[in-house]
Amino acid sequence: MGGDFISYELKEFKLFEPLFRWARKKSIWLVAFCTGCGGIEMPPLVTARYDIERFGMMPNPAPRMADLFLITGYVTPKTLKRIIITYELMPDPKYILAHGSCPINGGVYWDSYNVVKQLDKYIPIDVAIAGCMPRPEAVMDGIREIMRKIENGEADGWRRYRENYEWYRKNQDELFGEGWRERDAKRWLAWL
Amino acid sequence: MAVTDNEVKNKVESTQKAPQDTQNAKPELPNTKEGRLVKELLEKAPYAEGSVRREKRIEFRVPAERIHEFLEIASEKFEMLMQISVVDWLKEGEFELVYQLWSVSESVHAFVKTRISRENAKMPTVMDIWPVAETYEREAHEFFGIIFEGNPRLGPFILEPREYEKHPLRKDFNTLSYVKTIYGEDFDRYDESKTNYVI
Amino acid sequence: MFEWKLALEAIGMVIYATFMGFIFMGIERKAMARIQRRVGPPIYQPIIDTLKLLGKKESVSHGFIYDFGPVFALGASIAALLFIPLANFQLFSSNADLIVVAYLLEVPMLGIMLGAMSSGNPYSAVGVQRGLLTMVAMQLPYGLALIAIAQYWGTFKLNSIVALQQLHGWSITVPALLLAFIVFDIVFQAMLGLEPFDIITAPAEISMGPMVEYGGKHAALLFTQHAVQLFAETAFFAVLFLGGASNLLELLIKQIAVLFIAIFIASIYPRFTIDQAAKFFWKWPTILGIIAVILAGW
Amino acid sequence: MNELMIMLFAPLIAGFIAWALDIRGIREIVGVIGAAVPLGILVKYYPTITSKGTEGIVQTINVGGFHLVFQLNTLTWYFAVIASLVGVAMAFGMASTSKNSYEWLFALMSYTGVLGVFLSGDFVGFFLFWEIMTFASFMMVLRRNKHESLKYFVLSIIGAYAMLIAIGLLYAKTGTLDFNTIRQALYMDAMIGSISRGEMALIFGLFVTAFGVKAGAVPLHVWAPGAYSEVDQSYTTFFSGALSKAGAYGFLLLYILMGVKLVSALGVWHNHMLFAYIIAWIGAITVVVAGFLAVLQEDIRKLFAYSSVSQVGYILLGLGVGTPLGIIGALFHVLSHAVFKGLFWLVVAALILRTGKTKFEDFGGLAEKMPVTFSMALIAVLSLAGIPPMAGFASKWLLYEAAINAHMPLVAGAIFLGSGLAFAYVVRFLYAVWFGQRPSDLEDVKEAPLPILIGMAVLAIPNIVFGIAPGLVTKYLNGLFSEPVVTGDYFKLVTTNGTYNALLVTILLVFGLAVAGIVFIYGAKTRKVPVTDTYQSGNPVTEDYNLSMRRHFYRPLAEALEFWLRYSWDRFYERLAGLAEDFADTLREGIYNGNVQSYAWYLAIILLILALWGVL
Repeated sequence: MGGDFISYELKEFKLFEPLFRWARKKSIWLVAFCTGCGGIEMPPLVTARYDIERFGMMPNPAPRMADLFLITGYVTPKTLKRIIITYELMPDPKYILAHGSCPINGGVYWDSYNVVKQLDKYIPIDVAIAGCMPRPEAVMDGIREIMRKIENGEADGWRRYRENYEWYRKNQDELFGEGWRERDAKRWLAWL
Repeated sequence: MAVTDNEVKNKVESTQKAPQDTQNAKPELPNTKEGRLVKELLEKAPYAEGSVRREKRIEFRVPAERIHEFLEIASEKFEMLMQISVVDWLKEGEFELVYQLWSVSESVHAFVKTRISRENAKMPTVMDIWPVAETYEREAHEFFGIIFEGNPRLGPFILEPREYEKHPLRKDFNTLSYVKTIYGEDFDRYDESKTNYVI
Repeated sequence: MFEWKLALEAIGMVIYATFMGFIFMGIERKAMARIQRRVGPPIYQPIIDTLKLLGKKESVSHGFIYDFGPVFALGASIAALLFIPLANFQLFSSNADLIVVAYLLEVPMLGIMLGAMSSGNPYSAVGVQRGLLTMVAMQLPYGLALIAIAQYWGTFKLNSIVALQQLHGWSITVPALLLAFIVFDIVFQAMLGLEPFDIITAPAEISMGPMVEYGGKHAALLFTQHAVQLFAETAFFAVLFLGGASNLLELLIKQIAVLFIAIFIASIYPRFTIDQAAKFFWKWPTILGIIAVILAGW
Repeated sequence: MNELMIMLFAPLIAGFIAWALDIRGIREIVGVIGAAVPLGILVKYYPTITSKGTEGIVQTINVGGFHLVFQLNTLTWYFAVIASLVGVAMAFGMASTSKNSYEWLFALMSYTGVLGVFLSGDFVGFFLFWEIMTFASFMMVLRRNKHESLKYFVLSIIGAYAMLIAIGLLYAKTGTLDFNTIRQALYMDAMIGSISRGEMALIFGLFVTAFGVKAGAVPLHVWAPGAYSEVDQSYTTFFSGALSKAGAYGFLLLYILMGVKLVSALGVWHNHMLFAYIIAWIGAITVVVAGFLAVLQEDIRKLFAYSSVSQVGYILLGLGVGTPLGIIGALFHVLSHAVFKGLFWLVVAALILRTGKTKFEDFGGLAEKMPVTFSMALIAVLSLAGIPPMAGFASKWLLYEAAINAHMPLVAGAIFLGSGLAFAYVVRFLYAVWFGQRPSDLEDVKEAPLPILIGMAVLAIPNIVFGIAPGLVTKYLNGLFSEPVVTGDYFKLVTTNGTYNALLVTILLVFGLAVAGIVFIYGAKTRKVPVTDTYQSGNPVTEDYNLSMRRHFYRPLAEALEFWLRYSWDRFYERLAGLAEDFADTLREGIYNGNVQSYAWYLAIILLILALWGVL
């Protein structure tokens, strides 16, 4: 996976870049993938009271079409495997919004054997919002923050992930052990 | 869910223990539906002690070697086995297994408790009464290391391969040192002693 | 020999149709939001979405057929559009008739299926299966409605149907064709993949159905195709039942009216499962269609 | 004039030579030449046929007291060319798939049989070649599967006897066996009415069963799936491509010989000719029933067998409409079906030759391994599904026009449903065989051998050529009728109230593809991704997962239809066969019980009856 990934040259459309940035800002699609305890905070966002669709945002179940990945709450190693795979499936300008303190330093489960202490080691986080679990207003504030970053080009989590992919890959393999994808897939084969 | 049960049981257990020791005679049972149920079961199983905690909630304390027999008797009335939760009494060196039963007909909740020693804890399986017990026993085995004879699939269940056979929910499992070995340098809380946690 | 005027007209009409198609999709999302008392996205939101998808810096492909699918679908939609008489632009409609346009409107389905199948994703396989079954189920009522029209007006040419409707009044004024109108409206709901029949891309069940593997510019192609298809199908509906139009504005009003019927039905009904949809299509719409056909032939 | 004879018997002679020589290399060459000779001669006759009008060339030979007449006019030339085109493709196909000379002998014998059926001008030759054709195809099926061949044999025998009785009745009434004289006699008889209505209905019924068996109309289609799939698949190209057309030709013969008489005898119902209306409804039911059965099949050969039965249903439907436009639509569909179905059967032959598998669940992901066969299959798929630039659509369009103009709406509805089903089972074939995950044992599959690819090319080119320029066929078919039915130039079909400009549709499709291609190239660079890199809701995926749904692809449809699927024609015929056997057993115990006295008694009784009848 890593080999050809780096040599890919980014086709920078200089002329249309401001137009695309505006379009990316105005239409962010969420991956419908809720990790941890914050998942239940997502539905209020699409209801009549908060309605993120005003900003052109739409929950989208397919990662291939999505841009924003909401990490809502603590991340266990098992979920982190799914997050990494889904994140790598998403096409390129992609952003991550982390909820609460658990993704930053393990939060309440700081000493639990089963929670990833620092998510930023494994996937690049663009914006982190406070609150255990943040209310929809806080999530909307986070989304506005992401929009501001996209507008002036700071939201470059995906570029960081691509440029130092080796480092991220090393941390992941360190946590899960080398070749964890095949091993995990073989383990699930018994169930199919 | 095992973790939360643990604290709740501790507090309830300690408060409830005090009054029972004072009147060592059998506490008289209120003649409500629950009381009659307990009386009925106690006649069939004299070795057990039963009490009514509150409306819709009754408790039994059964010695470990007679647990299977008692559960067979209880299963006529209590059709569903809701959960097998385990309490780790480190100081007394015992595990306390709580079989939570639910009777659909009388809509009453029964807690059947037994005590077994912590070292190489062994229990007969109850899969022959309630097949669903297989999952609860696998979980109890994975997190506490209790071996249930007769359960065919006691092996790895939910946890990551790294934590197999480590039985992480035991009281003597030192999570702090384990986490330090795995997450190493980015684990930034340095206070060793467990008394004053720094969050 | 090559009529430049016709060529320019055609290209202009394709651009106009794509733009209006996106606006229709925007209206669709906005109306559904307003019905749920939400503010809803701006009308031109689909244009922004397509721009964003086109602006993606990377797009994944599962082989030649995977790329060929959406391209073929968009091509077929554009071809279908150019055979429908749009208001005062006759374009190429003198060279094709009812049956050719009806089939050309179904060809994009094959393009999407081709692409979805070659992506090797189980969700898209289930989406393809459901899409085909819906298409099979709706084929009979769809055919019966078209036959009723062809039989009543006695001709297949679309522009002569429009002319006859200008003379004798719209198709829906005729009782037989009113039944055909109802049948075609139900089938129209399934062709657009709107609520009661959106089994094809059931968002919760099989994450976007056939489109699950499409990202970046492939998804942009599919969005443009859906826009052109929406415009073409609403125009086809207006031409057949609401008597065509003398100018584009009148056509636009009729198209939006037809769209709102579909939106109102879509925002009320839950989703059918696939065999319920098949049974439903072969029960009521087919019976109505048979009655319409017999009445039209009388 | 003996070229007619050369053309007729060339395949048979080539078959014998190939069977006698039985050397791997030479046998194929002889077979291919034998198959190509008729096509060559027929093409040579094209100018004479188009210039001479409908009565064409007549050749008479008398063999053993029988006076056989062979005629080559516009209609018979059309059918003969289609049969020989499919025959050549079959020969190329068999060059790579047939293992022994036994199959060459009987394949080419059935080829002669079909040509004989089309060219014969009188009932003697017609029946003779009809039997050769049936016998040869029965021997092909017999070699592989006894049960299926028995089923095919019994039904063909029923058809043959029905035709024999009908010919006998006609001979009794008209005194001749030659087609032209019968036509005049029945034409005259339409006014006089000497043949009663009941007799005419009986003759019509017998002919319908005879030709219905060969064409595979619904009640009599039971043999088709078994026979088509139990034979070497490249022979099925000819079996379903040309032999089923003999049945359709038979129905057309009914129109030519006794059309007027049937109308006067059986009358008219809601201004449709009653006998034509019956044929139309047989066709419609065949289209729908065989279409639904084809969609639910698990075996690749069974799917295309039922699809062939369904497509022949279209032809019967076209003939049943009765108007000149309907007949032209049916004849065009004869050509397009022979071409795209032949292509499908060659693709299936290549698949079975290379993978040795026939069930859908064993296939998968062959698009990369057999690219040429895949592109041929794609052409066939587009044509069968009726996608505008292909021949399949042109013929289907004509059928729609005819059915709706003739005020037969429900029959047109059956065409709509049938084409929807065709679309469904064709895409199912595409998905199950060419896309999705490749099972591990298909890794070393190579491309199909060259001869069969040539055969596919022979059948793919007409698909595209007649798709883009359908006028070629309709202009030729207009010759059948006095005034041209389908006007318009080579690329545009103009009927009384509908037009279809095939070239313009193709140009606009290309224009649309160009616009979409520009949008596609404009986007970011694409990165090829292996099959394992798919969204499986986050789970890691490896090669040995089976991610593609190849079994029971249309289970929901089966659930929606389970009320109708309880009844099956096969079980009905099995029970019928069982009844017949029991009856025969009881008869055997009863009469032939072996003791001589009862035989003596039977003799006495028969003599007594004859005496009373006054014969003695």
